[in-house]
Amino acid sequence: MSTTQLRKDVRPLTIDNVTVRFGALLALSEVSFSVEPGAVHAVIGPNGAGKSTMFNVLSGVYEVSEGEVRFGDEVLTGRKPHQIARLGVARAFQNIALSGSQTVVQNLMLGRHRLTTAGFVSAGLRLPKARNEEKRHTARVCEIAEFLELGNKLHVPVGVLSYGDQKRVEVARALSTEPRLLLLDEPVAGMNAEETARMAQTVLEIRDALGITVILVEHDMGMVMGIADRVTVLDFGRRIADGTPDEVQADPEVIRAYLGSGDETDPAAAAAHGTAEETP
Amino acid sequence: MNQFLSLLLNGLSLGAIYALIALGFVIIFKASEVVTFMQGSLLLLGAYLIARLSEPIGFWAAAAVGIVGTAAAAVLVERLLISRLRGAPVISLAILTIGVDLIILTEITRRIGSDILNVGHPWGGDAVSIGGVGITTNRALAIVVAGILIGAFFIAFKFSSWGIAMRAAAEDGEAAALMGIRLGWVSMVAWLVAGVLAAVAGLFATGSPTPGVTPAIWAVALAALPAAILGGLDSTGGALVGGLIIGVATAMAAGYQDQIAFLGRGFGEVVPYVVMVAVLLVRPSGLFGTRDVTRV
Amino acid sequence: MSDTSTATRLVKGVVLLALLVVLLALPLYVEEFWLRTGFAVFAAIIGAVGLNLLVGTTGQLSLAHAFFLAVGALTYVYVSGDPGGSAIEYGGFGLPPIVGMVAGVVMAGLAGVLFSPIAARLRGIYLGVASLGLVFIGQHLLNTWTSVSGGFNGRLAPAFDLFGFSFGGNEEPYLAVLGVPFGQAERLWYLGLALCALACWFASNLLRSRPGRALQNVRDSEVAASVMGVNVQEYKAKVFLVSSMYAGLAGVLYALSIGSVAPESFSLLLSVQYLAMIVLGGLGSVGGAAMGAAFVSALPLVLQQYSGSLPFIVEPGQPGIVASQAAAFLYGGAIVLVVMFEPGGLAGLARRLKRQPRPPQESPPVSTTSSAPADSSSGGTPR
Amino acid sequence: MNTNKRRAITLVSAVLLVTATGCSTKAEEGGGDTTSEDGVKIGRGIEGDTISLGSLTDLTGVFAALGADITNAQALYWKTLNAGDKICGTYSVDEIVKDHGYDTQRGIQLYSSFKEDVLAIEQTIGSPINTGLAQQLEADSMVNIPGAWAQSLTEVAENTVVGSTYEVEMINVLDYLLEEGEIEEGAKIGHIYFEGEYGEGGLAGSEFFAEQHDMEVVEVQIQPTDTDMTAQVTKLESEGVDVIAITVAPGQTASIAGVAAASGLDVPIAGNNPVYAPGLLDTPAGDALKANLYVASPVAPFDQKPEILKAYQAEFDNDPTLGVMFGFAAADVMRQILEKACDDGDLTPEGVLAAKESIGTVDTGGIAVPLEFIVGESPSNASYIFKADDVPGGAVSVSDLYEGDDVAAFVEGG
Repeated sequence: MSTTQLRKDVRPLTIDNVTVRFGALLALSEVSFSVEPGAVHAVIGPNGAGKSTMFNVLSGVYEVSEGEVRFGDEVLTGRKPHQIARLGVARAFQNIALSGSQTVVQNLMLGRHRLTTAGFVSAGLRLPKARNEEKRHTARVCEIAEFLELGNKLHVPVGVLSYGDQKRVEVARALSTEPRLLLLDEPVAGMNAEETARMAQTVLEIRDALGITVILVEHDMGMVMGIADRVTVLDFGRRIADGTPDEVQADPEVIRAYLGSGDETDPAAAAAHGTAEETP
Repeated sequence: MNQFLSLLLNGLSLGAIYALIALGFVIIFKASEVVTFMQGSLLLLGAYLIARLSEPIGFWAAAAVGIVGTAAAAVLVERLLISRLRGAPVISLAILTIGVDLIILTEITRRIGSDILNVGHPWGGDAVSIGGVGITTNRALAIVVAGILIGAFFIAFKFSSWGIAMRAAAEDGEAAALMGIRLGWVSMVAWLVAGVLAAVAGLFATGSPTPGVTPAIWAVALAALPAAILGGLDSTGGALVGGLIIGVATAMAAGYQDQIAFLGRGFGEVVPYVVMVAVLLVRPSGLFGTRDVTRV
Repeated sequence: MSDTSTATRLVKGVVLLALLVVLLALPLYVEEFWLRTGFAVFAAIIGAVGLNLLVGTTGQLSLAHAFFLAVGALTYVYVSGDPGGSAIEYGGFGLPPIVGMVAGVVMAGLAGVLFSPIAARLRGIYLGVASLGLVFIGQHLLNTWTSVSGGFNGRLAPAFDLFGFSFGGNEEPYLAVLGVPFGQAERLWYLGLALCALACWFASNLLRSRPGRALQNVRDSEVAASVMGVNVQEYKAKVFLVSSMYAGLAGVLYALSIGSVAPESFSLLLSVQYLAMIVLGGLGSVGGAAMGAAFVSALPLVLQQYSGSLPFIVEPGQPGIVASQAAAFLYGGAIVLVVMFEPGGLAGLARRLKRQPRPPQESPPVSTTSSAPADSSSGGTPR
Repeated sequence: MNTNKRRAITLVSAVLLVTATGCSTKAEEGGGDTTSEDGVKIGRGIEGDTISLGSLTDLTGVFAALGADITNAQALYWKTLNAGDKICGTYSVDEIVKDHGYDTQRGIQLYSSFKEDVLAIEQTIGSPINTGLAQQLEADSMVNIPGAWAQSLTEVAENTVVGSTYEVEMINVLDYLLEEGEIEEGAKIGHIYFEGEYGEGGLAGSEFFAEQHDMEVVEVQIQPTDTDMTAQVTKLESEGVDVIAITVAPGQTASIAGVAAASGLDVPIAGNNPVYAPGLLDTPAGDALKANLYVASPVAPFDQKPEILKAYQAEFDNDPTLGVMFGFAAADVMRQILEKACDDGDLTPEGVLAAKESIGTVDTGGIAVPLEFIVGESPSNASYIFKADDVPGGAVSVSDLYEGDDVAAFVEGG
């Protein structure tokens, strides 16, 4: 199964001393860790720990107050989201951010944006260049959809798909950008056990088939510990642990963070993540 | 100097009327995330009811009925239309209010026809002198009443359970709902208050020195929209400041037309928009509006 | 491509082709009034399709459309018109009308580009109201700048001609098809039809391709679009440009349709009418914009024409509801009903009649401007 | 799929073929002039013994008040005429009334909807619409009575302006005030005017008058939507004006009079034609209006023609403005032109145009000022001058037909 062959242009990701402030609120405080090329790397932590903020920093949505993120030699911090996307960093959103009225193929084709060039004029006039490009990339996108078991739903508007399918479209769209680094923001949140298992399998397959790095923010401990090569734990914006799943699970500070935060989480969120505190 | 003081006073009275309407915009926006374009027709409705009824039932009773009627109309719109569309795109809701506005405006215009309706103020066309500067009693009262109403609103906003609920809802609707705040109730009361404010604005916008109720007073609300925006669409204090700025700027531009003649005759009419665009260029969320942080 | 999509595409093609044939043959049968109304409708469709790209597809509320129409119309009359005027004198270059038409489109686009830095800074409703300002400021400008606009009453618009073939005025060369003399109204009909078809074709191509997908995702989630590599600011500016150019062309046709332009014609009301068109027709849909434009711009005229035989409408001068009021009630009411019950507009209705699956209303897009909380509990579940 | 496509193309071509070969109804249109039994040439707009007249009015837009009154009055006029003498003793008049709501595009469209069916137009409201129609009126030889009195309208041969131009009216009312001693040589005129031809025409009049009498004009421009005149009057007050000239709509008139009274600016207010409506007397500004407002008008106030007011009120229950008098006057002018054309034996559009040009001085029996239609000139130099008062119709004449001393000079100079 592990025929991992690393894509040649995949580089290590280094998060170096990153701090993010919103006014008086310290969302991330001097967080450092690094992600090895080709790893499945999970970032976990209780609600409000700063996981989503970290993803927003990685994809350029938030600016850092201090610190730096490097992808190989390229500095990601200070770039706009679309510039970071062009470097091969893709992201699947936790709250589904697809175009509900568009079909699966159309949503996936958005992922090809950085790889295609048709502009307003050539697209509007249906110039041969634009049509050929469209055809080529549609073919590739269909392959990706097939890979995520969406092959029979290509021309269905995303809005009518089941929640689980929509999450898969999210992942497929991120993959459609042919990324070197894939950020998955809670890919199994709200899924049942079977769907979760399928998604876990898919994540591993993605890494193995494409040879890219995957960073995962996830509440589902079972899944994280099952597939992650390495885990970084955040709490209140600080990095409290970093290591293999086994190391992290044994870390007393991690245990304290999880047990301590249990009754602080708001009831609705806790209900939705009943699995958050389970350790296998 | 006298001209300046007179224009200032006139501008403030106009600004007080704008502030009432702008406050309505802001309250509705905060409570139900709707940018309403129907304040103009609510204002017209209030003024129309008062003018039509003041002959048969007397001015004070007519004023009461007019205000209650307008508030009821606003609540009706909220209950029947807006409340059923929670979570719909902001643009759709804004366009919905344009549709409602069109219907009310057309009907009242049809009813008024070619007449100019007299509001029947007991103070009629009287004038008072404040510090040597003359102003019609109607406009002087507008400043006083608007001041009292806005003051009362701020107190209610700060201390009443509705005010607290509304601020919580504006902060984070979802969280507020989880804490047991009934968003529907908050929204309904907001529309009610906005209806009252619009009717009161209509009451004072139509009397002396303007001739009476014509469909044209609908346009008063159009000048209040930039007032709300430049103050910051989610800031109640901003509505007050914005209203006063627009009122004074408009009066000054009309009064000192010669000095700004290079901008073209009749520049006073576009002053609200020029001021608004200038403010937005520097502060995209208005003077006191909160910048929205992207959350993913 | 699946079989069903090929089949529906074929049906769609046949319907469109049949429609085109009917539209091509119509001048042989109907009277000048209807042809002129048709030309006005074509102009409105072009404008509405352009506005829909901006508002419906990209989610940028703009009330400034009347301003860009004015820029197009005024540029055309100034570039192609001759100096003239009695009470108020105005200038003009007197260049061939096709130059004026192109200039009108370009200038409107330019105006859009000039405004787009403001547009890019503002979000949602702030943009809507700021653009409202543009209408008022623009009208003031036109009224003041009388050497271009001819002042309050406006100025005459030069008739269109193309390489010696006149679309009005002298009606040369003389032309008759099957015994029907082709005068100004007939010729303008075809001009309008051709430009309108071209504009719709371009827009629907755009929507089905790379830039269109990017614009739709900008509407549904700005953040997601940018993370997918879309330069959001750039796309917003570009769609503003395209939308303004559409408005510019619509403005040129508007001038041709009236035969003159006056600043007053480009009021807030016109912007509101265009918004009504795209809402009624269906936000984001080219066909919908066309249907909405036909509905809104022809309704008052149709009601007026048949006011005698419609039971609820009285003849002008009688007490009751006259045609233009009835039209206002009808489209005000239609806006309310559409937003309440059929957010897809006429296009959505048509789709529903064809029994195609339609995304449920409460489904994603999750808008980033609404305050979606940052935990996953709300993912996918409607509020 | 290929067969499908081929089938579709065949179908469409078949439709195309049928359409093309099918005989077009439009091709048979003949038209052309004919001659009636009594030897009068007739053409467009006459069917049997009915003459159709068009009317492009505003019943739902900003000039709805004016439009409704004119339309009602004209309907009443033709109703009476049809029951009596008729035109030429033969023809009754049928109206095709279209409401454009002051929307220029709609107005132009509606013109094309009836231009093949009407002989002439008895009412077109809206300066931009009249401007936009100018070329078509010429092409169709369509005699037209605009509901406006701008100088530029007189330059189109088809237009039949019923009254003096705005310039002449303003000069007349100011001249009257000077003659009556209400103002003096060297006075300061404050002029509040609408943007557009109406306001600017009035302004040109007051400026000309000021030049002749060593006066100074302080000008303030406003827009029709602006109804609160406080800032404008405050400005005039601080300038110390001796008279306020106004070319505005009734709403602004009331505001101006009210604010002036409230701020103690007790000076005469001189306006021309559509500044006044009797309904203004019920507003708080009523007393101020009665005290200070003088209006020059192309038609007589109702106290000169009480029978018209009575007839109108028997038929309609609104508060009539002078639009009613104008409606009667315009209909009467149209009747006289049609009668002249009939006498000349040519009731075609061209014949009607020729009749309009050769008719000489038109006397409407004291409803409107005497008129003579010469292209490019004000049809009259005279105006009625009236004051607001609590009488039926809301106005009393203060002079007979009045022609200011400077008008002749203005007409020659302009």
